Formats: sequence, structure tokens, C-alpha cells
Amino acid sequence: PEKLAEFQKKIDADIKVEPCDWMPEGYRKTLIRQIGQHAHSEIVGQLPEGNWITRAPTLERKMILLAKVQDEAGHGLYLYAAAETLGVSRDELTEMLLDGRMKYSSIFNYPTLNWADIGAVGWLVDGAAIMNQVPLQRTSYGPYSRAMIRICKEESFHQRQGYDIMMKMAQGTEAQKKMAQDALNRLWYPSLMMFGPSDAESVHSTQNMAWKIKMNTNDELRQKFVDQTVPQAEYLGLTIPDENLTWNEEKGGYDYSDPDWTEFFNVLKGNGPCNTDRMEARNKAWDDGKWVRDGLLAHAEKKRAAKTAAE
Amino acid sequence: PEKLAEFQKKIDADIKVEPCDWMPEGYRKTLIRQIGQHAHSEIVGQLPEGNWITRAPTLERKMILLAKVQDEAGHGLYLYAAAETLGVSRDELTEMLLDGRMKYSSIFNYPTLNWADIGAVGWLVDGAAIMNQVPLQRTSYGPYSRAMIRICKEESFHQRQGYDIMMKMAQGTEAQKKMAQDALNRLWYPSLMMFGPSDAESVHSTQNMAWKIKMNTNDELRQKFVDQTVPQAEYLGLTIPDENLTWNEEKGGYDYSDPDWTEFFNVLKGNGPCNTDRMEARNKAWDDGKWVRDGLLAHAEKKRAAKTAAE
Amino acid sequence: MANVDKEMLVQFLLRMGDNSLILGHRVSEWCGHAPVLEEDIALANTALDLIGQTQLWLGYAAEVMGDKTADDLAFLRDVWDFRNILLVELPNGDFGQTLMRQFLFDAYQSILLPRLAKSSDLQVAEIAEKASKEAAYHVERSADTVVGLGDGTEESHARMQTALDKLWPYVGEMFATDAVDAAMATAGIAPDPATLRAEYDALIGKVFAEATLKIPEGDFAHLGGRTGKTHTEHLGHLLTQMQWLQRAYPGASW
Amino acid sequence: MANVDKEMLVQFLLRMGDNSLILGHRVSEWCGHAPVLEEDIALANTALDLIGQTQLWLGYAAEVMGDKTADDLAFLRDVWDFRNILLVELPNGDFGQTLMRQFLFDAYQSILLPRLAKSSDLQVAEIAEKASKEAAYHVERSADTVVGLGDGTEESHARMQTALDKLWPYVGEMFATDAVDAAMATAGIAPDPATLRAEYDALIGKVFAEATLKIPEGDFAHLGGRTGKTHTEHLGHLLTQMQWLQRAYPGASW
Repeated sequence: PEKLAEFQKKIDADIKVEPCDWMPEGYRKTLIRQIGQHAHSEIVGQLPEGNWITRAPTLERKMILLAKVQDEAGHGLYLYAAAETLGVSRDELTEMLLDGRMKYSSIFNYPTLNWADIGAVGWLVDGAAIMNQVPLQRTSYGPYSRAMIRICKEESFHQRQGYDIMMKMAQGTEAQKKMAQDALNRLWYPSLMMFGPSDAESVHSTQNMAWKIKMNTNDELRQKFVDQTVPQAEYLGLTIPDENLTWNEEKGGYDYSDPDWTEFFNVLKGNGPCNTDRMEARNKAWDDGKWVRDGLLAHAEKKRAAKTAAE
Repeated sequence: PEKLAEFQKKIDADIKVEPCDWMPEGYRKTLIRQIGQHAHSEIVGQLPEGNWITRAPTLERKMILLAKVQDEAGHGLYLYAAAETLGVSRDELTEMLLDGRMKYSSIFNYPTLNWADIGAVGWLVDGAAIMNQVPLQRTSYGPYSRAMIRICKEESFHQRQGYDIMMKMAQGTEAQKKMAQDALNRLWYPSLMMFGPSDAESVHSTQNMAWKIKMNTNDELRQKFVDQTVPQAEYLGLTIPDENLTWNEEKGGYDYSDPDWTEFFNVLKGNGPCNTDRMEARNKAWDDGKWVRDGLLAHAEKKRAAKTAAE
Repeated sequence: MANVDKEMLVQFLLRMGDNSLILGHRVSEWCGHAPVLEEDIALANTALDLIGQTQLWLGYAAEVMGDKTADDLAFLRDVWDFRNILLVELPNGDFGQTLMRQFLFDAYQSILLPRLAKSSDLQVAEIAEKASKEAAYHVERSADTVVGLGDGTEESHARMQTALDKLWPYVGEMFATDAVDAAMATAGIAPDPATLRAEYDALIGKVFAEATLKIPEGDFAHLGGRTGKTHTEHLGHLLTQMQWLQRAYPGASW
Repeated sequence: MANVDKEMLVQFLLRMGDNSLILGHRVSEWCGHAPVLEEDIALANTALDLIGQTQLWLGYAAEVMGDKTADDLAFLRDVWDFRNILLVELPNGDFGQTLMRQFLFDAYQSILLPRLAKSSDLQVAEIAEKASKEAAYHVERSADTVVGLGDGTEESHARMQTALDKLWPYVGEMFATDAVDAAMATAGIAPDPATLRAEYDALIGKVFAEATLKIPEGDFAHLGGRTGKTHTEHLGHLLTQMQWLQRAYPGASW
């Protein structure tokens, strides 16, 4: 209790918590869940974009997409490393993803159906992710905060690239414009869902905000995202699929329709369009890769043994 | 020896040998090898054509190709059934194919690389097969002879369909003409190889001809094939890839270049372009299908047992 | 043609034709790779029938649209214009999954097509008349195989149950009703699919009982294919193959 | 451009560019499916480098041809116009086969590219200069993995030996010489590939010894890819995916 008060004081004073510092069990657990889930999202997030790597329309676009997906795997690495400082290994976290104990961002349970989806994922999904992540650069846990700083830099680059694809499509042929609008239609509400349920229904929020694990409420961030995105869509000449979208002078932001939260909870439960595919793909990669991991490990041990023997 | 003479007399008198009749062991063995190899060729022959089923250019072409490949599987069935009358089961023959003890026609170790190959396979490969098979309708072993009669009817239908594809291609766009010529260039010599090495080098020939298992020499049939095919190619406006091809007034047939027999023996040894792929595909089908065969068998036995118990 | 909104009729015909086209394509992928020779023949035969039905349904759709052919519709539309149910575009999986999907679809067709054979639209009735004979044969065959493998070995049973569990969430879409279905029902062209569910449940219930397979609980259904709202990621990959030649060599005659 | 037959130079450049294009594509198929996160990153990185090299080689080829772009060459040629060796178009197989193929190719590139960096053709030299740095890194990495898996567990050893046995007949094509190679050698643009074999054998011999893997006997080689005489059936399927968008939506700008 004394320790707890001291801990809170440190956080209030914006002093970072470091791996060796004392921390409450709840803080550690929440962080592991949050960082792990974020890491898993980077890994699973490779799949919907990877779905178009073999069909990228130009060499340049293929390279940009490869670089992006590579960055995402890299983010996964930073984040798993950050989680490991809390005493949980990457393999443990992976097992928890694969057997369903841990989640990843539900957005990746939606399919990428045309090339403009790759643009829309960058523009909207990375856009929403950045909105969530920018404040986390100031989060109280040091390793997490530092990982977020690196990640945010790359993510905003990805978002610009996504917007650039959308621009090309929106200014392209009739079919390309149709692809762009189709992508926006399908991904708009899932993007709004990325901020989580309305504050009223969100559990743990108060404690996490006090601990500076969560920095803003879901609705705050969602509003900010809508306000940022609507003019971008207008600039592209695309229509946000929301009849109720209107500028509210009084609040200085847009009024917008809530996403279908029934769908959100359905997807969380495993009933999204791609949950099964995503988990099958990750499980297959893990199972098929066992002999590789075992082989490399065995070789490393042989080498170590040989070195020891020689000394 | 007495039996042997009687057997030969029967054959000379064009009386069919039937499964229950006495026959020399060599006759039985040769027939099993020949019928088995022919059956395997029908099965493996599904693969190069199957390679284009998912890419057939129209619904009509897709149906024709499906029907053809289905026929080939059917031919496989007749032939395995004919072989079974000689005391070897289909599964035994299959195992011998899969472990390399038995062969299939080397032509199926060549790839199908463009749509015109599907035409050329019908025109040239089925054409050569028919040339080999028509005389076999009069072969001495009854079940084999009857199978060949059914098969020949369908094969000549296939050949006409193949020629029809070639016609469409040869009369089509520049790209289509190029495909047709490319297919002919690649498949001409392999088709000539289908008649086997030159008579001079062919073993067993004399005995097999006396037994009416083999009805004509390889070179006779090859010459007949060339003489039939050259005018067809001319009609299509395609060029046979043989600079030495000339009409020989004296023999009343074409002079033509021999195929590269080094390549022939290389392909036989397993070094054809597709030997590995073909055997991998068949082995995979067999291995992956084990649980299906076992399951259906177990169910049939349960049903039989239930029926017996009820009686 | 019956007295009905043309666009609605086209949607209905695309749903029929795209189902058989995409499933026919999937089944044709097995060619030369089946577990036993008889199955190679049977699968090729099923694919053949389905592509034949496609020609008729899409041919009629093209006729109503006025400026198309069945081949245009099959080979020149992109994902968003396809109206097949999601079930038929799923990858083949193992042989058990392929046959389970086939049975779930055949059972539906074997109930739907005889009704369509009495359609107020004579062309629909004629197509359905022919197709319903094939469907009756298909469902007998696929039901037999589902029973044989469900009630076979422990492994075959487990694989069939896995297949059923995996495919079950795609069954509901066959009975999801929308404005197109309402228009067809009103015009007497086609029954409202929702009205077929009881008969369907009875049919599959009987077969799964015999197959010792358990129908999963829950009635969650993936939707979007037959309305065109969405598809799975698999359809786009299927089209890259199926449409390759027509896309690469536009305007050629084959 | 050096003083050489243009058509010959184009063929040489296509061979270089198509190798990196097709292998880059194959490697990119792994994206999100690798056995361990570090490998996902490494494979994406390799694919990225290879596609980058493709842009340069095919860009130069297009420049010499005069009326094309690198994208035209990548996305609008059919199988018969590709000039890559057969090795790179083979399916990925398991991770071991992918890495074995990578090593066999990297080893070749790591020897060829430094020579090309001294090419009499300055543009070739410039491209090779950049690419050879990447190749040096790639071969170090793939050799390490081949050693690690070859000399790992019994299973990993067996899988790597199977991969080597399977791919070995595709190695010889890299050293098969024809008129194009002769012309390049005469013009000082590129070494005759046959002259690289000894160095190659030494390099792979060393690595395979460390990996406890046995180089198969026999020197039979599948030929035809780099001359364009033939390809495997696999290339056509690869192109249906790779070229889909450009084929389906001709003339669009992406």
C-alpha cells in the first residue's frame, strides 16, 4: 500500500517505470495483455496486406507493400521485447495467441477484397492505430513508451503511403474509383470500432488511465479520428458511408453514426469474416515451422558445446 | 510345350484368349506390364490437361476438357479391370506405379505451357495413341481387346476436339497463332517418341508380335503418324519443326528427322521436365486419400456385418 | 420472361449461375488428385454438370441484360459483381471438407430446383427441370459419401465432424431472404428461400444422424455473398486463375 | 551502352531481371507465414531487395528496347517471354526448400555480380555494384541457415538433404552457355557463366560440408528457362496472380 502510493506518485510525476522497478501486479498484468495484444495485431496484421503482395499492380507498389509488412513484423519484435521485460516470453505469448487466450485487433478479421483495400488499410486502419498510439508514446512504462515512439514514426509513414494509394485510385479510371469507394464502404465502420466500445461500456478504464496505460477515452479518440478523416475523404472525392454525418458547430466536430456493436462483439467472439482464416494461417505457420525452430536451436547448442569444449 | 503350341495355334486362328484359359507365364507378364502401363498413362495423363482446367478460356471449353479428363479416368478403370483378369489387383498396380517399378507414357512428363497445348495434346498425343491402339483392338487377349474397342471410340472423339482447338487458335489472333505454333514446336518430337525406339533397338518385339500383343512395328506406326499429321499441320497453316521433312515419292511417305533418343532415355530415367511433379502429385493423392479409402471400407464392412447379423 | 423487375431477375439468375460456376470451378480443382479413381470420375462429372448449369443460368442472365454472353459474365466480372454464396468459394480443404460442402449445397439444390421447375418464368422452369435431375443424383452421391466417411473409421469420422463444424456457419446464407427473393416469390418465379429451411433441416438431419455426425449448435451465419456486400479473400484468388486467358488476351475467340 | 547487338543485350538483361523478379515473387509468398518472426522479416527483406534489383535490370532492358517500361515487362509478358532459370520459378515447398533454393541462387549471384560490377557497360556495372552488396549479405544469411538446419536435428537434416536432392538438377542451368553469353563475354559486358562454375562449386562445397549435406551425384541439368525454350508448369500459375491487376484493368495507373 505504501509502495502503491509511491508508485502512483512516480507516475503522476511522469517518471517512467522501468523493468527492474517495483510495480503492482495489476499494472504488470494489464501491460502484458495490452502490449501482447498489440504485438499479436502487428503479426496477424501482416495477413490481410500480405494477401495482395503477390498481386501488387506495379514493382514500386510491391516494394512499398513488402517494406510495410516487414515494418509490421519489426513492430511485433519491439513489442514482444517490451513484453518480455515484464517477465513473459515471446513463445508464451505466441501460444496464448494461437490457443485463443489472447486477442489481436479485430480489424484484421475483415478481408482485403480489392487493391484499394491496401490503400484504405493504410489510410484508415493505420490512421486509427496512430490515433490510439500517439498518446501511448507518453505511457508510464518505459520500454513500452520507447517502442511506441519508434512505431509511431513508421506508422505515420505507412498512413501517408496508404493515402497515396487512395489518391491514385480516386483519381484513376472509373473502376479504380469504384474500388476506392468500395474499400471505404467496407472499412469505415470497422475502423471506428478500433477505438473500442463507448466509454460508458468500457471496463478498467479509470484505473488504466490513472496508471497512464490508457491516455484517452475511446470516444475522445474516435471523435478525433472522424474529424481528421472526413475532410481527407472529401478531398479524395469519396463518400463516407454514413447518412447521419454532419458538422456540429457547437461541439466543433462531426456527428456520426455509431458502428454496429453487435457485429463488433460477434467478431470478438470469433465470428468475423476472417477469424478462422487468420488463426489457421498463424497456427499453420507455427506448426509447420516447428522443425525449423528446433533445427536452428539444436545447431546453436552444438556450436556452443563445441566452443565450450575448445576452451 | 504341347500346351504352348496349342496356344499359338489358337492365336494364329484369331481366337481370343480369355481369363480362364491357359496361357504362358511370359504372355501373362507381358500383358500385365503393357495393360498396367497403359492404365497408368491414362491416370497420369489427367495431370497435364488438368493443369488447364481451372484456366480454360470459356465455359464450353471447360466442359469439353472436364469430359475428356473424366473419360481418361474411365479408360483407366477399364484397363485396370482388364489387368485384374490376369490376377493382379488395381491397388498392387498402383503401388508399383507409385514406387517406380512400373512406368507410364513418357509424353506426360512434358509440361502444358499454353492453352494451345491442350489442343496439341488432343491432336498429336491422342493421335499417336490412337495409331498405337487401333491395331490393339485385334489383340489376342479378349478383355484387353474389348477395352481397346471402347477406348478407341472415345479417343478419336478427343482427337477431333483437340484438332478443333488448334483450328480456332491457328485461325485466331496473332498471339493465338503463336501459341499454336509454340505448342507444335514443343510437342512434335515427344509425340514421335510415343511409338518407342526404332525397331532395330526394340527388344521382345518378335515374341510379342507372334502373340499378337504387339501388332505393328514402332517404325511402321511412326511413319503412318507422320504421314497423317503433316497434311493436317499444313491445313492449319502451322510448320512442323523439322527442316528435313520432305515427301518421298518412292516410299509414298514423308522422310522426317528422328527425335533425340538421348532425351527419350533421359526422360525414361526420370529426368523429364515433369517426372518429379507427376509422381509427387500421384503420391500425394494416394497418401492424402488413405483415410478416405479406409473410411469407406470400414463403413462398407459395418454395413455388411449389420446385414449378416440381421439375416 | 415473367412480369418482374429486370434488375431483380438478373440478380436472381446471377445467384443461381454464380453458385454453380464457382462450386464447379472448385470441384474441378480436384481433377487428377482424388483419393480413388472412382472419385476422380465422380468429381469431374459433378463439375461438368455444374458448369453446364452455369451456361444455362448465366446465359439467361446475359439474355435479360441484353448485351452480354454467359462467358462475359463468367470471365469478365470482378469479385464485387459475383453473387454466389460464400460456402461455394471456400477452398477445397481435404476431401472430407470438399464432400461436406458438396452435400450441404446439393441438399439445398435438391429442394430448390424442383420448386423452380414449376416457376412462372418458363425459361427458369426449363433450366431447373434439367438441373434438378442432376441435383437429385448429386445429393444421393454426396450423402452416401458423407455417411460412409462419417460412419467409417475414427479418423474419417473426426475429419467429417471438423468439416461440418467449419462449414456450418456458411449454411445460413442459403436461407437469408432479401428484396430480390421477395420479388421472385411475389412473381412466382422462385420460392422464398426461408421457406425451404424446414425441409432442408429434415433432409440433412437424417443424413447426419446416419453419418453419426453432430450438427453444431448456434445459428450464426456469414452473409454477404449472394447480396454482393462482401466475399471471402478466396474468391479473388480463384478468379485470377479462372479468368486469366480472357483477361490476358481480350477479344480473342477460343 | 557497350558495342553489342541490342537484342542480345536485351536477352541478357531479361535473364538478370526475370531471375530476381520471379524469385522475389516466390519469396514474397511467405509473407506472414514464416516459422519465426525473424524469418518473416528476413524473407520480406530478401524479396524487397530482389524486386528492387528487378526494377533496375528490367528498367534498363526496357530502355534498350525503347518503347517499354519495367512494369510492362514484368506484368504484360506471358510465360514464353520470360528468361529466368527454372530454379527460381519452382514452388516454395517447405521452408527448407525455400532456403536451399535461396542459397543456391545467392551463391551464384554473389560470384556473378562482383564481376558484372566491372562490366564494360557502365549501366550494368552500376546496377551490379548496388546489387552485389545485397547479394553478399543474402548469401551470408542463407548459407548460415542452410548450415543451421543441415547440421541441426535429424529431421531438419533430412529435410535439407531432400531439398538439395530435389533442387540439384536445376543448378546446372546457371552455367549453361549460349550465343547470348558468348556475345556478352566478347563485349566484356558479362563473364561467360561457365567460367564461374569452379568458384561456385568451391563456395557451395564449403557450406554443404559444414551443413553435413551431401551434394548429389550426376550432373543432369534441366534447361530451357534462360533461353526461353521451355518453362515449368509453375510459372504460368505464378503469372496469373502476379499480373492479375494489370491484365484485368489495362491502362490504369496505380
